[in-house]
Amino acid sequence: MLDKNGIAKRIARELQDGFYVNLGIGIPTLVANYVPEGVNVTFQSENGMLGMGPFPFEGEEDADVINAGKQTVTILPGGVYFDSATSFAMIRGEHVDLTVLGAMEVSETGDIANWKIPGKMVKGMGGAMDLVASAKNIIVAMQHVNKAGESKLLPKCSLPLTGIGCVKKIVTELAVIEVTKDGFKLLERAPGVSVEDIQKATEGKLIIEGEIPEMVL
Amino acid sequence: MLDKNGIAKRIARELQDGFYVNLGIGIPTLVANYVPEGVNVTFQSENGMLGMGPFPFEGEEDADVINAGKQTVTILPGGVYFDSATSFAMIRGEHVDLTVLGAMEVSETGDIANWKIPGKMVKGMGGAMDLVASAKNIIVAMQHVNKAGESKLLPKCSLPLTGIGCVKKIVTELAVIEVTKDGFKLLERAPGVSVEDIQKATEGKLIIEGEIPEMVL
Amino acid sequence: MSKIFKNADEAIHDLTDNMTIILGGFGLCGIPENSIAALVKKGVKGLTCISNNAGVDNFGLGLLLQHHQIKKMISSYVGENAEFERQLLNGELEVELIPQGTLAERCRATAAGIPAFFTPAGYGTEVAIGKEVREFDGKMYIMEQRFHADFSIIKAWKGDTNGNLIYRAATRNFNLPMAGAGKITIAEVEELVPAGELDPDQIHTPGIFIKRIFQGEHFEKRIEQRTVKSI
Amino acid sequence: MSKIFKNADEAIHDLTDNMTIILGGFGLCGIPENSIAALVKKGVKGLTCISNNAGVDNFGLGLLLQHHQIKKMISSYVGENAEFERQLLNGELEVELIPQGTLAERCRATAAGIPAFFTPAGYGTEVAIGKEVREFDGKMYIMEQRFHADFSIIKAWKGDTNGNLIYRAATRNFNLPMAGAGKITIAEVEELVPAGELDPDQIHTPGIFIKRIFQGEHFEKRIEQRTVKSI
Repeated sequence: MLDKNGIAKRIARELQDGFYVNLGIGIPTLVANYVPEGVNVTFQSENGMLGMGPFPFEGEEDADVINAGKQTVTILPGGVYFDSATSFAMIRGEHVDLTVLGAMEVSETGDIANWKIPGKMVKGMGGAMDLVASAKNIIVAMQHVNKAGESKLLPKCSLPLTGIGCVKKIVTELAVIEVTKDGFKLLERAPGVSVEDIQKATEGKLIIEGEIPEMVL
Repeated sequence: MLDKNGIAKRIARELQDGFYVNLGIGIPTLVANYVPEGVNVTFQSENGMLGMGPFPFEGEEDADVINAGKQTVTILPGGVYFDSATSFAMIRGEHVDLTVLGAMEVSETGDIANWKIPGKMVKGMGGAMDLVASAKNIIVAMQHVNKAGESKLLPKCSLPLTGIGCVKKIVTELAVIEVTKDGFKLLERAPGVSVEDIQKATEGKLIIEGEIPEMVL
Repeated sequence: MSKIFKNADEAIHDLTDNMTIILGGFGLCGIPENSIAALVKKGVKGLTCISNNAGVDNFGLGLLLQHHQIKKMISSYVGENAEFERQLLNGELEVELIPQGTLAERCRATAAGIPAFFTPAGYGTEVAIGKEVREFDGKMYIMEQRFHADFSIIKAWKGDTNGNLIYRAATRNFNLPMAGAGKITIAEVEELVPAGELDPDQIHTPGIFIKRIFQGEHFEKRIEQRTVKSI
Repeated sequence: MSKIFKNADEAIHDLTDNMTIILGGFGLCGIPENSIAALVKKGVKGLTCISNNAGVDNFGLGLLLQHHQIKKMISSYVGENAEFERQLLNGELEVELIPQGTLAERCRATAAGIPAFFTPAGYGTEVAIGKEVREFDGKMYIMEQRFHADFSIIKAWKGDTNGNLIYRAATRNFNLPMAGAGKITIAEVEELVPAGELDPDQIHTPGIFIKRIFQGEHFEKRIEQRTVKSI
């Protein structure tokens, strides 16, 4: 079973040299810590930055240099600032190669729900709807089950949707799963996790073909 | 009767302090030479410049600094360069206060034809269709009759249209005419020109109300 | 005709109750602080505010919320704001949430004379309800329309007396696409310089989009999430 | 993965017959001279070229016309070009004329993932024939769609190894909205510098839109209408 950093580490292996990547808040943010050696990726922050770097040292924070999570960050050499319309032109125009974001639920047809729980205060979708509707390649980073122990991989989402038919891959503490036209296809098991464990935690249709390898991190 | 410079001079009296102005090729270009004292206007060139200045001195031409007529020009202090999409955002978004352009024909409902003569090689509409469809305030600068002696102020344009119902005012060598919902309304006579001369040269409905004053240049 | 105003109070002198205003910034980054303070001081009420976020409890648009000056917020993310939540749950405040990219593009479209455009964002979700849907090249899109706003109030780093603007770092965000999106666009700048001092190649927003400009008296530039790394 | 190519020949190595290409510049100002020369040398034929103008008889896109490499031109103004006129009248060349602002906005829309938008330009004219017409706020608009192009070839002043671009003066024109409008966008620059040398606040086109970049060997920068004033 993976911890949050393990999930991030596994997702980082999906990074390819030259990729432009948008990381959502939460586990996705941690992916930046595990970029494989020799792989050069550029992080986009949808508030208007390409080439987002690490947090600044104390005393070097600049109120004008924040990321989409409103955190103080830095910009790397070769980075660039731009406006929000241009930022979403990059996203909508499919110039961003990979989007990693969290989710409350994913359906076996690739629908995603991650912005609203009926009855609870809604904070808003931010850029998530644009990101999921546009990205060629979307990986969801999340826990396999919610705090109540219910599966988050469902036949159909029960929560209000963020986007439909868009999620390509899911990485959880238990497994790597591909969203295919036939349902969730199990690709890899987390270390120490059995196929049965994964099956039990997956409410949507899980396709298990042949031997399922354990993840390499 | 006015010469080309006279037409330009009369149009220049329409300029108001703070106006952003787009001048078409031909007579309209001459308007820049007659900006009234105390009136500050900014010229937009739709290829990407605000604050267009005069032609450069010989030897100071810069191939990267041209106007929409592809002529070498200069930029004034406080001017700015931008791209073509931003340029037409200015035009379409009605941020340009006044457009002055030439025409082959204008109809009494304000339609304009100035880009195409059937049977002749067509060079293209350039930015004219965007300009006429967008500008709050369009003045046409042209000769009252064509080379064949036919009126260019018609009940209906015979040539392919550039835009419909958009021309607000026409300044010719003979007259200043406003386009109203009832037709061409004669506002002013050129020096030495009679109302009868203007009536004779105008095929569209000409509204003559009261005494028609002579232009002040 | 000068675009220069002495301060925020004068720049917003004719901004009145029940108007629709667009405000720049992302979170607290690049917000028109001085204008917001002037709106609080002026006490205009019943405002419809179009802004990516709603500020925090005691800064940014949160100040207008505190004083019950906002009737409706149109945002992509209203964040953590207790007073906002209280007013919303009490029915004192209307909220319309729209995807961030759609918000940016609608602002740009408004300024650019584009009445409507198609975007994939929100297709198949509640955002698409009541909107026209259409397929292009095998993908589904929804039609979004421009805004209609009385004022757009933005913030830049440097501005000149012609209204030309340069933004600094990530403050460009919504300020740039909002320039020209209100009937009147007001820019507050950290430094106002004479026309001619800015390089014409380096100006982000041409002055034609800006009707009023003033130099802000003070910029607090509060940080919402101060995050640092250890040495 | 490096975006840097040695020269124009290598940057266009996989550009083949019958492709649709978008080319930057206004008149002869800011055109990708080196790429055009490489296209002539390579001899690709049957091209559909989307560019504001068609060059002059012996420069710019006029060179491709001379060699009968263009099947169709999509432009706003084809200007004075005798060979163009000859081919057009002979039926050797197709031409589609579209309003300049519509051309710019369609390029921008293509790069920005906007499949269609409404514009007033051309309403009531032959440009509107076959297009959807709609009223917004009492004014009539026509719907225009994005392009589908294999390559976009643009020219900038400075570029860095990440593909970030800065244009000089009025050469920004169509080059900026065309960045990212082709499946592959190639930028030729007068000076290629290492990433980090350009100020992140002053970059006009972020490198994400650019797939290939090279430093041009020679820029003639021919002037179409040399106009001077006397002292």
